[in-house]
Amino acid sequence: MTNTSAPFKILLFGITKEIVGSSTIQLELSEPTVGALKAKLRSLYPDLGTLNYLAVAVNENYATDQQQLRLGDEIALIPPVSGG
Amino acid sequence: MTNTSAPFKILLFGITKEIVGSSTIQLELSEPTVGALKAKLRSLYPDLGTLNYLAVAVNENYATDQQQLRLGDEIALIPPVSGG
Amino acid sequence: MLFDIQILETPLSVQDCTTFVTDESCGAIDVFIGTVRNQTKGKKVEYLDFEAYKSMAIKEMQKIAEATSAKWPVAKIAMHHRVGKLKLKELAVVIAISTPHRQASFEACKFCIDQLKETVPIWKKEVFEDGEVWVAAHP
Amino acid sequence: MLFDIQILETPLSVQDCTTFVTDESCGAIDVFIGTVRNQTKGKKVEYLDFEAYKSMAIKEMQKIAEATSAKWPVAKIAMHHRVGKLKLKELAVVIAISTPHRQASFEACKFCIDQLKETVPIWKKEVFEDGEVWVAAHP
Repeated sequence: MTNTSAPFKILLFGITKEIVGSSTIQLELSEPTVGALKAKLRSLYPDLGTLNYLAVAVNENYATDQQQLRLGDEIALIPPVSGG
Repeated sequence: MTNTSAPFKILLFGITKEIVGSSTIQLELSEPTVGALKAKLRSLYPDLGTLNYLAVAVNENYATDQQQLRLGDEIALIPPVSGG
Repeated sequence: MLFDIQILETPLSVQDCTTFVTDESCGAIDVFIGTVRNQTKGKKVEYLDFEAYKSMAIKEMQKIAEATSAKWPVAKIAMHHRVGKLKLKELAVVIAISTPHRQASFEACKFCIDQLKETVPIWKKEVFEDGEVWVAAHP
Repeated sequence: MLFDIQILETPLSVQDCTTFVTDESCGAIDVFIGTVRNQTKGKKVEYLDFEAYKSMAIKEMQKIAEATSAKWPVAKIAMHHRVGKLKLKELAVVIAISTPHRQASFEACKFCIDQLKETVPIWKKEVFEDGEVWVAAHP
């Protein structure tokens, strides 16, 4: 990928933190969308594909795959929740 | 009534205590059944007839009108309950 | 002991009830608390006065706890009812039930309070500024 | 303030929640408590470890409280969730809701805990003698 944007920082929790081995990662994305982010993460960390689902939160709200990411957004991976 | 049994003592609570004006009464019954007891009480205290319902407990259990009363039974009038 | 059933003249403790029912085989506790409301049908309530046929009330509450345990996989039930004069916001009844999973805890607790209001010989007098009424006594 | 929503690293207090929601316009409070169970599918649990995306979890809990208030005549809601390592019988979550009448308190409280388990970013790891598992992560 030649046309990269500046890196996005992603917060990781629960099993995603264990799979990636860190509580944050930084990524470059050719296309700054939630869908592209998920695809790139799944290619880098295939074990993410074994989860029941994987959501993304942008600025503390659940985001659709179509949502655009902007620099400075707070981005988080949300694996299946299990509170309560 | 000539063929009376010995007096039965009846416990009164809530509105029945107010209607009768006492927390217990003693009654003689020609026929020692719950139904006869209720009929006699309603004739003595007509305001009991204005209640939504009036149950009788014998030895701390709800009783049917057919139930026989025996000397020494703990008898109580149970007006509509409203706990909780 | 599976059941903690009491009629008390002193303030009820939610903590006592939840501590009693907490059980390591259970993941869920539901607690129902009946409190004194400031009005009935728009009429301002000053206080409530509860009276119980105590020995029979305890027996009827025991029957409810047994019926509940027969219908749901209950570990423990606490059922405390207050008697005497209760001011606004005071606790009249606390029912706590522990079950392995949550759905049963809600169903069992609702069943208990619904039954309690049907069968347990306890009576509530609402006292207003200008009078008083035994609840549910008359049509 | 209608809602008391907290994520805490210290033991939860049922009393704090019920005291917060007690309201003189209400006759009913329902409380749901999630506690640590000693087993999952027959496997012995040693302890649970809860992790939260705290800022978002608070926002999602707030949304649930608002949705609940829109559906039922709720006076107040307290929703406290614990994080960190929890031993058997400890309290993971407490939800308390006050309403004028009891039926709504049960429905509203059940809705809150059902929603919390669906949307609030909190994760639970079950730790067994011989391993551990993030609950619900995998099919």
